[in-house]
Order: sequence, then structure tokens, then C-alpha cells
Amino acid sequence: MKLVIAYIAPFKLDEVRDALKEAGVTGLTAIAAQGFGRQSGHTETYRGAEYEVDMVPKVRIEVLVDDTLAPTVISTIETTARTGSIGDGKIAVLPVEDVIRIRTGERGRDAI
Amino acid sequence: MKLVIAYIAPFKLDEVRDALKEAGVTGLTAIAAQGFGRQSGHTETYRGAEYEVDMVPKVRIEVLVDDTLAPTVISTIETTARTGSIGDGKIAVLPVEDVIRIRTGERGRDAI
Amino acid sequence: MKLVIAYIAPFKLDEVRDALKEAGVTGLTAIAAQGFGRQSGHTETYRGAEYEVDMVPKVRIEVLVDDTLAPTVISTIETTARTGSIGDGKIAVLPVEDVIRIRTGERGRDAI
Amino acid sequence: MDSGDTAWLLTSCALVLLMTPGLAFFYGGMVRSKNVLGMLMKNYIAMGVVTIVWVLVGASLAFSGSTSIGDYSVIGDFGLWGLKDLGLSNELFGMSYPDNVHISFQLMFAIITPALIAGAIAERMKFTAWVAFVALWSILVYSPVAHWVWGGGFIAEQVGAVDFAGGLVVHINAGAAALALVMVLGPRLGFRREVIRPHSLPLTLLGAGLLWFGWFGFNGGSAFAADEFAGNAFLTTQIAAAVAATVWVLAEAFTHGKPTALGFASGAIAGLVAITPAAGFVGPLGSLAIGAAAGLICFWALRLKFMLNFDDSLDVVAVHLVGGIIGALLLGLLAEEAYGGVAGSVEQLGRQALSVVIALTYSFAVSWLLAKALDVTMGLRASEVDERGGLDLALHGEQSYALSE
Amino acid sequence: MDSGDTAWLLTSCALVLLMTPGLAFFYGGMVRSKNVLGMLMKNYIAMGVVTIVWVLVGASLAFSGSTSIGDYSVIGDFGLWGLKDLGLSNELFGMSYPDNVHISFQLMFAIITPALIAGAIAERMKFTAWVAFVALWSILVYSPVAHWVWGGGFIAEQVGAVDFAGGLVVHINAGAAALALVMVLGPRLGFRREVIRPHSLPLTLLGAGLLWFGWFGFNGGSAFAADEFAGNAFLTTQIAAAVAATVWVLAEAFTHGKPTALGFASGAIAGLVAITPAAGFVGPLGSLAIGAAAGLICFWALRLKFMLNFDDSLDVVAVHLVGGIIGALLLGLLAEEAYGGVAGSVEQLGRQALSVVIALTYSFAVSWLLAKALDVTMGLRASEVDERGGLDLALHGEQSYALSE
Amino acid sequence: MDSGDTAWLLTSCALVLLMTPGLAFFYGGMVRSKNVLGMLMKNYIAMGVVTIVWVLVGASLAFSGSTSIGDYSVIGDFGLWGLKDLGLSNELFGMSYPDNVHISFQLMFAIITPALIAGAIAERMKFTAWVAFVALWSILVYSPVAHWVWGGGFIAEQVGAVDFAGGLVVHINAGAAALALVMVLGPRLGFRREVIRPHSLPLTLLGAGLLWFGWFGFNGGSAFAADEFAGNAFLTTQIAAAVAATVWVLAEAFTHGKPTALGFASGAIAGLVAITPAAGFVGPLGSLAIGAAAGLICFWALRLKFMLNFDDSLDVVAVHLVGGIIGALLLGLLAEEAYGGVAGSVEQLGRQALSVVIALTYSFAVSWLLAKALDVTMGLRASEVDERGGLDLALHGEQSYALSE
Ligand SMILES: Nc1ncnc2c1ncn2[C@@H]1O[C@H](COP(=O)(O)OP(=O)(O)O)[C@@H](O)[C@H]1O
Ligand SMILES: Nc1ncnc2c1ncn2[C@@H]1O[C@H](COP(=O)(O)OP(=O)(O)O)[C@@H](O)[C@H]1O
Ligand SMILES: Nc1ncnc2c1ncn2[C@@H]1O[C@H](COP(=O)(O)OP(=O)(O)O)[C@@H](O)[C@H]1O
Repeated sequence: MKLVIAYIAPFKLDEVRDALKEAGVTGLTAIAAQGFGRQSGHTETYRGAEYEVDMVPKVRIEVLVDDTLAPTVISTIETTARTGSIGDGKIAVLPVEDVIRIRTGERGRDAI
Repeated sequence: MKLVIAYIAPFKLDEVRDALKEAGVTGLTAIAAQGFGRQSGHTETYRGAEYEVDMVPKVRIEVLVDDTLAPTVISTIETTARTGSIGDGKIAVLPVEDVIRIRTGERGRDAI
Repeated sequence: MKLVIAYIAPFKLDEVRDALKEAGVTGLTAIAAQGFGRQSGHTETYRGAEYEVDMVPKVRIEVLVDDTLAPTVISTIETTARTGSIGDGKIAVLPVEDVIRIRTGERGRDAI
Repeated sequence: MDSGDTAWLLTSCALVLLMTPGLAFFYGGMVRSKNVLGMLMKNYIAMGVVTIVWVLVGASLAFSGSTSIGDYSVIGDFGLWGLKDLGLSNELFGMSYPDNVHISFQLMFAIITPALIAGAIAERMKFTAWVAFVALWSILVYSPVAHWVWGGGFIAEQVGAVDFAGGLVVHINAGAAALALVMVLGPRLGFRREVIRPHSLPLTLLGAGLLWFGWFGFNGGSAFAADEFAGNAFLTTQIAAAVAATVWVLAEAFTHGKPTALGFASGAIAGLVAITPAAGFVGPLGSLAIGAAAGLICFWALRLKFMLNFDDSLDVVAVHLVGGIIGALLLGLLAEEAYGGVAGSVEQLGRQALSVVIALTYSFAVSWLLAKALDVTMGLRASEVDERGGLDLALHGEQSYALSE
Repeated sequence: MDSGDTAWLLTSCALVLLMTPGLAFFYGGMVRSKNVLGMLMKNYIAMGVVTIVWVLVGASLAFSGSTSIGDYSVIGDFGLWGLKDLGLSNELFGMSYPDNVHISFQLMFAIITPALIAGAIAERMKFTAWVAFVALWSILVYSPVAHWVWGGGFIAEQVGAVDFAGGLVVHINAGAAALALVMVLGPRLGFRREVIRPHSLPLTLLGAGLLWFGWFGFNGGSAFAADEFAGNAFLTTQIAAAVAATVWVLAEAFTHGKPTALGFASGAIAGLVAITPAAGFVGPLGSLAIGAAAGLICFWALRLKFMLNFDDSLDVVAVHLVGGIIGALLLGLLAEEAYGGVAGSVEQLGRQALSVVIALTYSFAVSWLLAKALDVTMGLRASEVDERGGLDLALHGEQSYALSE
Repeated sequence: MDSGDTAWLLTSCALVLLMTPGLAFFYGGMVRSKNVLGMLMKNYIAMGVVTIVWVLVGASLAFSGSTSIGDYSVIGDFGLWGLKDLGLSNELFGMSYPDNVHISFQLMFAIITPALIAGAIAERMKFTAWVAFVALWSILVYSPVAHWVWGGGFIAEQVGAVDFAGGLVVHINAGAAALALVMVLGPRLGFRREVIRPHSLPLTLLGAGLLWFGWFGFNGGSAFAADEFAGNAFLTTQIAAAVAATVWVLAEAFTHGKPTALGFASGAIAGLVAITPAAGFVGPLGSLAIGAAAGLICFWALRLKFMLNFDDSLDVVAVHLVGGIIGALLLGLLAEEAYGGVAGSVEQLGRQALSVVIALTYSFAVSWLLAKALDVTMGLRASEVDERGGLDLALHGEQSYALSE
């Protein structure tokens, strides 16, 4: 099993979630995050004091998937989150040793 | 070492933390999250416009543990976070290569 | 490739980010978190009702890095986030199987 | 009619109306974020429902004519229903300002009184049941008690108790009802077990600020003129609020080691409550004493709910019932004839005590019966799932905050 | 001059000024968190820009002298420019309070009217274009229409329509301009496709509370005295707001199953809008009818924007244009001579209808031309990137919330 | 006594009281979320502590009798301590409204003045030390300066300077004290190194809206009657605020490219500060000039703290000290005799300048000594750990927000 993590632009969340649903994903978890990367930050000014702020708001989603579904999940996120401009974000794939569904105690693939 | 991630209902956080403490866990980190899963979402209505919202508030906790303690951590979360209704959440176990305590520079098991 | 996760004190975020930038890191993601650990919590009182609150505000950062850069990242975080008092936080290193840059579709090291 | 008095009463009407939103935020800041809108709505809806009830029958039952049992006038009549015959003169009430202003002023009091109760039943009561409760309570409890005290009823006439701006009619009345309602409703899930923290104390402090501001209309307007008596009530109001707030945070500092912002706000409201029945009857030093008593005793009274184990969630009993009693009794001793024509004495204290017992008992009993009746017929309480998930989504289909985009 | 009338009008001026911050929060709570400051600024800036325009020429064009086409006075003159000759007397306007108070009172109306429009163009209009629009609109639309209705112009004199506190001048005027501006500006990115949720309904309810409070100055002050007519306008204002809010949440409960807090707030504003032109002409029962009509019809009118597909983001048309029309027309039928000297009749209804058509058409047409002109010259709309990222950072270089440390 | 004047002054009292919560939110929005309650409390506590001090001795020292050095009256006496002999008449102050209203009105000024100082010491000063500072400062600085200017003291009598509503007594006084306190206290950890962002600008804008609203009572009430002079002060207040806010955002647009919401709010306050001493002495065009000067100069003065390296955290010096000086001086030139009996002249400018120097020097010197004394005895500053973790938890044991459940 894999944990697919993606950092995406906040306004893409709905679209990505709907596409993943379509692709057969039955669950995901999203978290509000601040990202720093190639995308240039911005300047904020408060009473004349200028601050360079490199962090931009991102959403971090993570999806637990079965190995076989992982490529689909990755390509779905890629396609829907892409706008072509810097800051579209990244996807990372991590190995998962076990998954447990709290409600039933199911383990592994069945628990996803 | 393992990283145990769990998505649970927000009102279970205190209980789970206390149980983990009891079970010998010395630290954890919790983050506010939005989850989508089997648990049906809800409808929100703003000035007559109805929105289907699939995401429900969850808390995501993560615990770094020594391999030997991992099963205890998992079963403790399972028992305390379970209500038996859909939406209780999931647990995932990820391999960890190294842990460092920033204050002391300790590494590995000692750092947990 | 690795995913380096660190839980640090919120007021250290700017310093750590600047140091990582200096060290050649091109991106990271930060999330507001609540941590429980050795650092003692505090008491909150609302209309005479006292609550023991163990959770303290932390920032959780995560950095995707190439294997060769990982040690630098770890030591940079260690040095800049350290104050020497309890609660400085922890670093964890997880294996990453793949990274994809959404904008370009690049994979692996190039995508970081 | 006097344009200056009219100007001040119009202003006071507006100030008292603002107190209900103020109260909504005072309470709304103290609940968890999943219940904020539910809390705000339980206050705001009073501005809707009570206004309608008041226009239709409430004003009439409280202030038009009198229906007596023996010598005791216990309720008004229906002579003013729909406010059809209100007109533009000042003949009905014989004030130096128009009758329609007097009806508006009294309406604002009728609105905030049930709204006060909402703090006790926070985070678990059904909205529909609350609406029914407010409408019926306004007719069955508020209008009668207002009549007894201010509408020529027996508390003023036979008992001889006085109530400057609503110690009995507003605060004791609401506080007793809160207690009754909580007893029928039961505690929140997790009461005494879980950490239930205020989700936004800045909102609570904002509410306290608006309440303090509006209270000048509440007490100052209750002099029914822009004169030296209004000026005195204004000043005593300020003093009592200030002293009670300060004493409360001092008490906290001694008890828990730390003065809190919530404590300051709570103390201020306690002081404002306690001075309400007394504002026009005592002078600056009297208000200082009342404020100090309110700060200390209401702070202490917070523990009642833990001792007696009822989940009066936002402390309506400790602040409004206890605070109202403090003011109603102390004025019996501290009133100086020069200010409002009532002299403090043991007899006056007795009259005040009797009036407190009557208002408290009546409000508690009728509120309890009403709560029971509603519980049996429509159900008072949200389902467990709805309570867990929060009333905002379950009952109103809305979220209070969506801060992420 | 009468000190009581002066006191009430001074108070009313302050109350109406507060409505613009109130409106800012009413609107500000409804946008996404990336656009909050942009929204607040579009309201607050009206307090700056319109004041300057008003002092320089606006007040003069609306209320000084008259420039006629035939018998029809269509605009004032420049006699009062810079308020140089305002002086300290009450000779210009012949009120029982000083002319400078009258100019301040009218100024507050001139400020909030363009601020109302801001709700329609939320989350996408450039700040610079908005400032230009407000300044020019104030001169080209607000001052003329105010003159026609209140400054001795032809709507009052020849058409014979009445407008107590701004159904035509404020609400229909702003609502028609909102529609025009939206048609030129186009919808937000994601309109009808994405979930665009209010970021903080507590702020919206706070705004609604402040608006309700301030409206007592708006309508009550429009009696231009502290007397029984002010008292009546005050009471009808309260009733209409309460009834409309209650009817709105009832309509929601029947349609969607759940009464919402946003619905209560929206209904209250709809009721306040609808009673505005009528407040001093009808009595309590008339205001009840107007409130009920506003609650129902404005609730229904929300769907217009989806039917006709224009992104009137915060429903300025449904609430202010529709609400204003309801009040302006219904007063033609429900006015009772005893209250404000106008008797309801089919003729009066006709006059009111004609005045509505004139104000609506004029405001729509000039606003559309103005929007087009600004679009061509300076561009109305923020860039797509700025809209995606939010106007706060892009246009103002600020973030609304930084809650993490 | 005149009921209209009484009505307006009662209203003004309430409006000025509301300014302190308004200020609390204006400041509270600008600090980091770990210090919000600490900031709010430093303002709210002034409503408690200063009221008590005022009742006990403050009012008496400022406004009862006079203690002279030679011909110069430098302080009142203890004749009015406890307000025991305040009574219900208007004999003490000879106003057209009761003495108790005058005492309340002056009290509200005494409250907000030390509250203004709190902006300078944000995010690091101990609460206990702040309480001591406020209580002592109120006696040692506020009451004397109020006496000199408004209580028959030597600035009014011998120096011949005028101060309509508190340029000297409130703003210069508070601004000089802020500077002194900051110099003793030192900068926040991370000043000039870390990004210290406002945690909630909507709260700041709310505060600014409430301040603007309340200021009408501050300046309008300072005419001590509901008449044409009050009307003029009201109008000049509105104009100065509007112009200064607009000029400030223009200056931002030219300097940094973007007009900010915080800038608008700051400019408005700067304009309100600057017009305060002048509101009743100048006309609309004079207020336009004062507003423009305040907007430009205070905006420029923001950089002083970086140039001179003192952490006046929320810019009390740039806004209140500089703004107050602008108004106090410009009125010396722009006053027109018709408005308030003072004619602008080089002599008057000289008198004004002398009064500024006196108030500034006295306040700075005594505040500095007081700060030093408190620093030595009880310590002014929170510990480093408490400052890092935030004053809310460390000093008050509360969290401002718990938004997650
Ligand atoms: N090495 C990294 N580790 C963790 N997160 C990263 C890393 N690089 C980028 N990110 C996340 O991805 C987001 C987009 O990255 P950025 O470099 O701006 O654009 P792009 O991926 O299009 O080149 C960042 O805001 C950050 O949240
Ligand atoms: N595949 C997944 N990947 C990541 N998070 C998931 C996944 N499935 C579920 N979750 C998380 O677990 C929560 C509960 O899942 P849900 O399917 O609703 O209930 P249950 O686990 O009881 O079947 C979700 O809200 C989400 O936060
Ligand atoms: N086992 C753990 N799993 C996950 N997070 C942890 C763990 N232990 C500590 N943390 C995180 O690290 C933070 C600091 O840990 P703490 O024990 O207080 O101090 P220190 O690391 O200096 O000994 C905690 O607040 C928590 O966020």
C-alpha cells in the first residue's frame, strides 16, 4: 500500500477530490498548509513596514491506496491539479506497512 | 521505528491522547484536517444555494514509535477512537528511517 | 529520496526556512499543529473551571529531499531550531518512493 | 411632549436593541466553533419572534388595563392588541414622550429577557423547541411579571417593591427560567468530562463591550426622561460595572493566580445586572457597594453548577439570577430617598425579598412546566449525533467559519 | 432651534455613519477569506471618498438651489460648494436644528448608498476602478436622484411620489446600479461551478446587528425631529425587520428544511430596506404587512440571479432593488394619512410606480455607461491571477488573518 | 437644565465609553494571536480601574476647586472625593445639564486616555505592572493636565491655549507617555528581525469603525450642548477623518504601490486625533486642511520608530502624539472666531505651541519616572519565555481562539 501526498493550490481541491472519487478512490484527508517553493512569494506591507513573505497557501492532501490504484491516483492528481504555472505543486509516494479501519478492525487492503 | 498516522473524530482527541499516554507514548502531534470517506457529507445552504459538502472535520494525529510499541499504539487508538459508526477513521503505519531530538541531537529510539 | 518531517516551535519557522533555503533546499511545506510531549502543558481557566491542556502549538514542516541532501537538511534544522529547552521538537526521516512535479510531470530527483 | 426626553428615549430604545446582538456575541464566543451560529440564532431569533408576539398581544397583556384577582392586578387585557390603537399621542402612558416610543422601549426589554436564557441551554437545545419556548414564555411569563412590576400590577401596588430597570422583570425572571430549562434539558454530552473551551474570547469581549454600551440605554432610559435622574442612573451603572469587573479579576488573581479576560467581561455583566434594579435609587457610593458585592458573590456562584450538578452552560444562573437578587435586595438597604424617592430600610428590604421570591418562583414553575410540555410534544433536545457534530450544520445547514480559502 | 430635535438628529447622524462599517462586516463575512479586506475596503473607502465629494460639490448639487428643465427641477447648483457658506444657522433648510447637522445627516446617506453596491461586485473588481466609480457615481447619480426626491426636484413636486428615508434614493438607486455594474463586470471565476462559501458568518451577523441598530437613525432620523412621527418610524422599522427576518427563516425551513443564520440576517435587512420608504407613512400593522412581503418576495428573488445568470455576488438586487420596490409600492397602498400625511390609494400607487421606474432606469443607465467608460479606460476587473490568489494580497498587500502565532 | 442638551450629553457619554472597546479591537487585531487577550485586557481594564480612581479622587483633582502656585492653578482639591457631594443639580459646573452627566462624560475621557498608551507596549508588558501604571498615571498625569486645560488651570487661564476635545489632555498626553514607557520597557523580542504581522485586520477595522462612531460623542459632546456648535464639531470630525484616511491610502499607493485597509483605518484615526483639539474652532474647510495634514504627516511619522529605534508597537507616537500636535498647532492658525470664539493668529499659534511643550514635557517626564519606579519595584516586563509563548496563556491563562471543534 502507498500513501500519496500532494501539495496543490487551494482552489483545485474540489476538482481533484471529484476526479479522485471518479477514479475509484474512497477516501482522502486534506489539510491547510503553507508552501514555499519556486513560486515567488509576495510582499505584505503593514503601516509602511514591508515584509517579504515566501509562503503561499496550499492544500496538502493525502490518500492511502492499494498499490494497484496508486498510478491512477497519481495521474489523476497530475491532470486535474495542473494549470501549467509555477506553484502547481508536487506529489510524493510513500510506502505504507499497514492500514487499519478503526470501526471494524479490518487490516491492509480491506481497510482502505 | 514507525510513524503511526490516525484520522479520528475531533471529539475523540482528548480520550485518545490520554489513553496513549497511559500506554507509554511520550509524544504525539495533532493537526486539524478535513476528511472525505464513506461517511456521507452534508448539505450546506447559503441564501438558497445548496452545496454538497463531502468533507467532514477530522483530527489527524501522528505518533513516532519504536517498533515494539507500535502494536500497542495501534490497538490503543483502535479501542478508544472506535464508536462503531461510519467515520471512525483509519490508522496507517509508515516506516521511519531515523528520528532526531532537536534539543539534544539524540538519534533513533532514544530520540522518541 | 526522503521526506524529512520536523516539529518545531512556531517562532522558529522563519529562521529554519531561511537556513534551509541557504542550504540549497528549494521547497518545503509547513502546517500548524498541536504537540504533546515532554514539554509540560499549561493550565487554562475559564470562569473558574480549570483545564489542564497538554497540547502546545507547534509547526510541522516537511521537506522532500534527495538522499544526498538529507543530512544537510537534518543538521540545518537541528542547528537553527535548537534553543536547548524542552519542546524544541523532533525530526523524522521517511523513505519516499517517488516524487512528481505536477506542473511538468517530471519524476524523481528532478521533481524536487 | 418634550423633544429632549423623546430624543433620549429613542436613543435608549436603539441602545437596548443593540444589546441582543451584543449578548449573542458575548455568548457566541464562549461556545465551541461547531455551535456558534446555533448560539447566535437563539439570540437573534428573539428579535424576530418576540417583536411579533409583542405587537400582537404581549404589549397589551403587560401594559394595557388590568385584570385583577381581588385587589391584585395580575395581568393586563387585550385592549392594545396589534397596537392598532396606539396612535401618536402620549395619553396612554402619560409620559413626556410619545406612547409609541414607550412601547418600543418596553419591547426591547421583552426581547432581551428570553435571549438571556439562551446561555443556559447552549450547544444542545433544538432550534424549533427554542422558538416555541421563547414565544410562549414571552406571553406566559414575561408579560405577567412585567405587568406586576411596571404595568400597575400587585408587586408594585401591594407588595411595594421597586425595580428600576429590570432586576425582577429581566434578570431574576430569565435566571429562574434558565435553571428550570436546564433541569429539564440535562447537561451537554461531555459536561465535566471533556474540555469545553470558548472558541473565540475576542467575540465574547466584543459582546461585553456592546452590552456595557447598550446598558446605558437600559438603565439610563429607565428614568423615562433626559434629566438628573437619568444622569445618576447612568453614572451608577458605569460605577457598578467597573467595580464588579475589577473585583472579579482580583478574585481570580487570588484564587487561580491569573486575572482573565473572560473574568473581566463576566464581572462587568454581573455588575450591570446587579445595578439594574437599583440604578436610579442609589448614588455613586451605593453603586460602588453593589458592584463590589456582585463581583464577589457572582464569582463565587459559578461553582454552584458544579456543586449541584446542572449544566448551566454559560452561567445564566450565577450571573443573572444571583446578580439580579443581589441588586434587588441591596437596593432595599442602600436606596437613598433623594435619588429615586425610595429610602433603604429593613421594611423595604423585606418587600424586595418578597418580590424576589414571587418572581423567582413564578418564573421557575411556569418555565419548568413549559419545558416539560415542549419536551413531551416536540422534544427539547437535539439528537446525540447532531450534538456531537455541532448544531450549526445539523440544525442550520451552515458552517460558522471557512477560513481556508 | 430645538435642542431635543438637534440631539436626536446628531445621534441619528452617528447611527447612520455606523451603518457603513456594519455593512462592511455584513458583506465581509460572506466572502472568502482571501477577499475580506478587499470587501471591507470597498465599503470603508466610501466614508472617505464620498465625504470629500459631498463637501466639494455633492451636497450643493443635491440640496442647494435648483436647475430646471421647464418646470422640472433636475439638479441643484454650486451655491454651497465647499460648504463655505454653510454657517451656523438653520436658515438654509429651515429645520428645527442647524443646517450643518442636516448636511451631515444627508452625507451619511450619500456614503452608504454606493457602499451598498459593493456587495454585487465582490471578489473581483479592481480597487482603483471602484474608487473612481464611487466618486463619479456619487456626483452623476446620487446627487441628482437625491435632488429629485428630497431636494425640491421633480419627483417630489411633479410626480408626487414620496420616499420617507430612501427607498428610491438609496435602495432602488443602489440596486439598479449594482445590476448594471455586474452586467459589465461579469461573473466571478467559478461562479455556479465552485463552492463559494461565506468565510465567517459571525462577522455577517455582527454586521446585520450593527445595521439594524443604525437603521433606527436612518429611519427614525428621517422624521427630522424627536417627536411622535420619529417614534412611529422607529417602531415600524423594528416591526418590519423582525417580521421579514422571521418570515425568511420560515420560508427557508419550508423550502430547504433548515432555517439559517444567514437567512435571518438577510431577511432582517430585506425588511429594513422595504420599510425605509414607508416608515413614517404607515403604522404598526402596515409595517407588519410590508415586512412579511419583503421576507417572502426577497427570499424568492434570490433565484433571479441564477435564472438570469448574473453574478450579483451578495444579492444586492434581490435585497435592495427588490426590497426597495416592495416598500415604495406598498406604501402607495398602505399609507395612512394620520401618520405622515399621505393616504394610500391607487393614484398614489401609480405615482410611486412611476417614481420607481424613473429612479431605476436613470440609475441603471448612467451606472452602465459609467461602468463601460471605466472598463475601457482603466479596466474594471482584477487579473485572473489576482482573483485566484485573492484581492487582499493582490490589491492591498495584506492578509486578513494570520492566526497561527 | 435643558433636556435636549442632557439627551445629547448622555448619548455622548455612551459613545465615548464605547471607544475603549473600539480601541481594544483596533489594537487587538494588530497583535499576534498569542497576545490578543492580553491586548484587549490592557484596554478593558482601564474601564474598571480608572472608573474607581475617578470616583475616589480623580474627578476631584481635575475638576473640583483649585490649588495654585502663585497665580497658576496646578491641580484641583479633594472636595469631591467619592463623588459624595455630587448631588443631582447642575450647580457645580453650571452646564445646562446635570453635574452627574458632566462627571460621567469626563470620566469616559479619563478612561480612554491611558488605554491609548497600551498600543505602544503591546505584546510584552506585564499585566500587573500595567494596572499599577494606569492607576497612578491617571492620578499623577491625567488629572493634573485635565485640570490645567479644562478645570480652570493655568494652561487655559495664563497660557491662553485652547483644546476643544482633548488634543493636549488626551492625545499628546497619551502619546508622550507612550514614548516614555517604551523607552523604559525596550523593544519586543524579534523587533525589526521577525515578521510580526497583525493577526486579524478585520478586528482592527471593526475597532476603527467603532472609534469613528464613538468620536462623534467625543468631539460633538465637547460642545456641551445640542446646538449648532455641536453640529459643526460633528461635521468637522467627519471631514477630517475622511480626508486623512483618503490621503493616507493615497500616500501608500504612491510609496508602496498599494493602498491598505490598515492604512485607511490608521489614517482615519490620525484625522480624528488631529481634529480633536480643533473640532469646534474651525469650519469645514479648516477641517479638510487639518485632515490632509494629519494623513500625510502621521503616515510619514511611522518611520520615526525605525529611525530612532524604539518599538512603539502600534504607533501611538506617530498617530496620537504627532496627530495631536498637528491639530493643536494648526488650530492656532485655522481657527475662525465665528465657530468657537478663537481667531487663528501667530499669537494663538504661539500659545498653542507653548501648551504642547508643557503637556508633552510633563507627561513624558512623569511617565518616565513612573515607569522606572515600577520597573525597579515590581518589574515592567513579562519574562522571555512568557513573551515567546504569548501573554494570553502566560498572564491570563486563556487562549484567544480554539477554532478546531
Ligand atoms: N522539497 C519540497 N518539500 C516539500 N514541499 C515542497 C517541496 N517543494 C515544493 N513543495 C510544495 O509544493 C508547492 C509548489 O512548489 P513550487 O516549487 O512553488 O512549484 P512547482 O512545483 O510548480 O515547481 C510549494 O508551495 C510547497 O508546498
Ligand atoms: N483512503 C484514504 N486516504 C486517506 N484518508 C482516508 C482514506 N479513507 C478514509 N480516510 C480518512 O478517514 C476518515 C474516515 O473514513 P470513512 O470512510 O468516512 O469511515 P470509516 O473509516 O469508518 O469507514 C475520512 O474522513 C478521512 O479523513
Ligand atoms: N513520539 C512522538 N510522535 C510525534 N510527535 C512527537 C513525538 N514526541 C514529540 N513529538 C512532537 O515534538 C514536540 C516536542 O516534543 P517534547 O517531548 O515536548 O520536547 P523535546 O523533543 O525537546 O524532548 C511535541 O510537542 C510534539 O509535537
